[in-house]
Order: sequence, then structure tokens, then C-alpha cells
Amino acid sequence: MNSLYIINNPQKLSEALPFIGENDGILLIEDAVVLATSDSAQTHCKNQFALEEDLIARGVKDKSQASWELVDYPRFVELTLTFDKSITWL
Amino acid sequence: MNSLYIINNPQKLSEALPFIGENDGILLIEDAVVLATSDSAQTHCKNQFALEEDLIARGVKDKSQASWELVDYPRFVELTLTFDKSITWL
Amino acid sequence: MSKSICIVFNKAPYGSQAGRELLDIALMAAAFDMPITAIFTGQGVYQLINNQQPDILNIKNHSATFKALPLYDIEQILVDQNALHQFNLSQNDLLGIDELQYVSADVIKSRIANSDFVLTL
Amino acid sequence: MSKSICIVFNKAPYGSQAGRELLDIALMAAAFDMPITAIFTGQGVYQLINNQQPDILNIKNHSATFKALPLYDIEQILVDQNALHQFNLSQNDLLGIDELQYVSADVIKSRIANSDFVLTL
Amino acid sequence: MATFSLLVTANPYSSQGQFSAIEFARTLLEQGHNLLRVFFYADGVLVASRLHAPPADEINLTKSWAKLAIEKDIELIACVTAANKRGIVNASEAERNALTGDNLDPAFEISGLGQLTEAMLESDRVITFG
Amino acid sequence: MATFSLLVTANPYSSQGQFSAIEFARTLLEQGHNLLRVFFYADGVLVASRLHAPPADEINLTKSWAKLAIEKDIELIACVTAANKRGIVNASEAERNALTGDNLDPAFEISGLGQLTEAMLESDRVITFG
Repeated sequence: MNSLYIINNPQKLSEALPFIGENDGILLIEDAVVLATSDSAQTHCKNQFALEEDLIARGVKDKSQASWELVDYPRFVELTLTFDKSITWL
Repeated sequence: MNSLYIINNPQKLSEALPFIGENDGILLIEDAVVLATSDSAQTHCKNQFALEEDLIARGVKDKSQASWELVDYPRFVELTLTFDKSITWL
Repeated sequence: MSKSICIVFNKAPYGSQAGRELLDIALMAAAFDMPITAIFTGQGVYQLINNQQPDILNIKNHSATFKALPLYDIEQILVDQNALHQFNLSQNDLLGIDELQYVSADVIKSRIANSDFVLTL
Repeated sequence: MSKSICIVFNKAPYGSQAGRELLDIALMAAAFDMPITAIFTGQGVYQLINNQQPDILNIKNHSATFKALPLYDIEQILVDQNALHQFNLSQNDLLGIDELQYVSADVIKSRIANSDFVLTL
Repeated sequence: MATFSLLVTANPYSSQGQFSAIEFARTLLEQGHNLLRVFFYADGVLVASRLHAPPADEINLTKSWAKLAIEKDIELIACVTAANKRGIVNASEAERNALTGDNLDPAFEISGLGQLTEAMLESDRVITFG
Repeated sequence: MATFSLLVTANPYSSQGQFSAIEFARTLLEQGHNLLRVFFYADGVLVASRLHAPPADEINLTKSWAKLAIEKDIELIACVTAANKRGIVNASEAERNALTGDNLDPAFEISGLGQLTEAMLESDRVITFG
């Protein structure tokens, strides 16, 4: 089964990473979206998403890297159905 | 003026470190006391303290390193007076 | 077959209440006969330290409940051995629970992948 | 002479309310004529990003208040340039406040050392 | 059409999680999915108080949840242990604990953790906001 | 003998800071120092509610503060903005905001941030517990 890892705190991505499979997904939300603006936060995971509304809220949408696909809330809901389950790594 | 830096979260020590002077003090309390049990958390600061009660509460007092001086609550109060001010780095 | 759940302890006691409140979820899931795996990783391994004495700070000690997990039929208890090494801890520092399994991140990864729910707090 | 205070912003908006609630302390200290230095370090530099639009999430935008700091006689505003580099940010990404001083950690260190109070949240 | 439940553990005042959870709930409902239950746990239960007085120009999260619950007939359940410990009580709990007053908002219900486990068993997806 | 004030911003349920602050306060008083004021801000204000019902075998932090305040005549002040936003209100604030009920514990007082600034100016040391 493939999981969508929801990360809302920038410090938590590295903690969850050892458990994330190549075919799992990572979705950055809330404060964690700043990771999408940095080229140092690249992972082995093929499905990297960042919540567009949270990037806009923080004024950093135009700084996000191409390796993170921007998704809005409707896509967020769809992603939770595309993946078999969602794991919010607090 | 010399400051006592109070650290209560293990992730915060490295964040505060660039601002801590050699003659300042560092006091680890609450969850941050686990740093005193690790040889990797050595600093350039000459005055390194860890709150004994918090080490005992977590069952790790006998694992604390000699480079961190154990202090109890009465010493904690005294330290806040020995140093010119206290800075809790949240 | 009932849905399975992984409960991930990744925060130390007693600076947060996460361990305590995750335990309550684990016990409730056990009452519903869900297959449960308790996973200890990151600073969560400190939850299992023996000889905790938070009562000296007037804080309730919940570590005895970890010892009782097998009594609630929670027998899958995985401890991330990388986390133990990272924090300079050994198996002797932990509560004497026969069911503790010291495993690699890959074992935890595959258990998480194969569970229906995974909770952290 | 009145006691001086450093207010240290080290958390990003809007995942926490720290920025907002530290601002209120800064304005109150200004009302008491305390000499104030506002310091932005770590993820706190995101507090100063221009073009923040949290209203799209129904969250109140407090960044305009940072622009108003000089009106409250808070003119010492230090931005940790290491933090900017670390997060791939440049001065152009920040609010247009004439009083922003881009400084090294050592400048912040000595300002902190010479203040009577230092608050983070 | 899928059936969702949400587990909300976020502190309503100091974090963004409750805002995210409400936005997610609204969106899934607009898409025609079902929302069976929102279960509040840990600091998430704090939103169930009716005594909030936020500044006039700011969202009242309790009322936002209540509006959603009334319009869309959604269960808002706060865990009793987490709630009572954090000062969220209904009238009968207040009486049982000899407290003078209560503060549970009428849109919310206090119940046990079993309601979370049941939501897991009866929903296609449970999404956590913390 | 020194004069202390404390700034307490710690969430009383999800963190240890309030326990640490109480222990620190008790210790400094035992040593004969003065404690001018404890100022509660951010999530720290949550402890000022009288409606907590913790499990019987656990500390009630509100009562621990109240005991200290009564025995040693210490001011416990919660910031009005932080408190009202977080659902901590006294009777007059409840009325002004058209809320049905109030929950401020009588050992605590609600006041403005100026009380924190004053404490800084009037104390030898202000220690933060967050």
C-alpha cells in the first residue's frame, strides 16, 4: 500500500524520511511548505507535493522549486484518495 | 553582561548556540536534559548545567556526561542570580 | 478482518503529553480488537526508559502502562535501533518487556506500509 | 535609564502565533519607553516576507504591523543574514522597511549580551 | 464518493491545524464526499469551548466548526478525557466534578475514544490535523 | 534577597513548563526571595480556568498556583488578549462579549500586557517558562 505523508512542520520531514517509500507521496502543508523553496530538501520520493494556499499565505509561492508539485485544497482531498492512506507525521 | 540560556527543547540548543558567549551559561531543563547524556552535544560554552530533577524524572541521570554539571532547583534559582539575566530560548 | 493500526511514539516524556495520549488510543484500539503495532522511534525511545521517576516533579508516571501492553494483547512492539544508537542508549536502559523487538528502519517502514492506519501525536 | 529589551522572532508565520504575540509585547514595551531591539533569526525571518496573504486561509495578516514598528519608535531591527542565506531568501523578498539592518550572528550576540531582557516565544 | 473522518489534535490558538482541518472539511464536502465525524483529541479539544472572545476582525474557529456541523449534519466529538483535563466540560461533567459552570459549545458533543476507533472502522479515510 | 517575576507561556496540558514554573516559584520563596508577579501569556493563560477536571490521581495545576498565591500573596495575572482569544474570561468580559458563562479561577486576575512590562521594570529577574 502507498501512503501520503503529510508534513506540517519543517523539522519533521527528515524524521519521517527513513520510513517513506519511493512510491509513497509527501505533501508539505502549513509551516513545512518552506521546505519546497529550498533546494536542499530533495528526497528519494517520486511524489513530492506542496500546498499552494500555504505557500501563498506566506508569500513564497514564486520561490518554490519545480521538484515540488503545487496542489490546492481540492487536489489535497483527491491525493488522500489516490494514496491508500494518509499519515500525518507530527 | 553574562546570560544564562535556559533550553527546554533539545532542538533549540543548536539554534541558540551562535549567540551564546564563552562566559555565558547553558542550563538544560525538561526534555532538553537528554542532550546532557550525549557526547555529541558539546559546546564552546564554559558553563554547562543540566537540571538534575528532570534527568531523574526521565530515568537518565546516571547517563549524563561529566561535562554537564548537575544542578537541583535551589541551584537553578541561584544560577539565575549569578548570571546577569536569563534567556529562555523557546 | 479488522483494520490494523500503527501507533508511532516519537516524542520524549514528559515535556509533552503525546506518549500518554497515544497510549490511550492504543488501549482503545485493542478493545476493538484491531491488530496493533506500537513503534518507538526518534526521541520516542525515551518513553521506554526504565526507572523513570516523574513523580518527583508531581507528574504522573505512565511508563508502567507500556509494560502492560502485552496484557492488552498488544504484542507487536518495535523499537528503532538507530534511535537507540543515536541517543547513546542500550537495550539494558529500557523497561524489561519480553515483547520488545529491536529493528531497523526498513522493518518499521514495511510495517507502516502494510497497516491501514498510522498515528503520531 | 530604562531597561532595554530584545524581542527575538525565531518562528515562521502562520503555523504558530508566536510572531503575533511577540509583536504585542514589543509595542507594549515601546509604550513604556523601553529601548527595544527586534531580532529576526532562524525561521523568524519568514515573518518579514513581503506579499504575505494569509487571508486566503481566513488567518489575519499581522505583517503590516512589522512595517509600522518605526512609527512606534522601534528602529533597531536586526535581521540575521545567515538565516536569509540558509532559506534561500534575499533582501528583495522582505518587507520594504528602511530600518532593517542585515547583520551577522556576532552583531546579534553582542546586542543580546548588552540588553537587560531577551524574550522569545 | 468516499466517507472521511478527521482527527484534529491541533491547538486552535497556537497552530494552524484547525484552520487546515476546516478548509479540508469544506473542500471534501463541496466535492460531494461524506464527512462522518470530526474527532477532537489532545489540544484539539480546546476549540469546543463556547467562551472564546477572539478579536472582532478574526475568525471564531468554534463558530466555523459549528456552522459546518449544522449545515452539513456532521458529528463534532471531543474526547472526554482530553477535554475534562483541559477544562472543557458539559453540564453533567461539571456537576460530577463539583465545578461551578460549564463551557461546552452546543455544537460539540463529549464522548469516549471509542468514537475515534469506530470512525476508523467506518470511514474510507481518516486524516489527522495536528 | 532578590525580587523575581515569572513569565509563563507554557501550555499547561501538553508541556512541562507550568510544572517547572511552580517548582521554581516554590524554591525561590523557600530561599527567602520575593515573587512579585506571575504573568501568564500565550498558551500559559489556559491554566487560569476554574473548570479543569484532571484525573483524580493527578495534579490540578490551577489549584497549585492558587495555593501558592494565597499562601504567599502573589499576583497571578493572565493577559487579557491572550486569555479572551483562548476562551478564558471573567464575568464582565463574558457579559461584554455576550458569552453565556465565565471560567476565570478566582485566584487569577485578567489584565493587560503592561503588567508584564511593569514586572520587568520592578523585578531583579524575570524568568520565562514556555
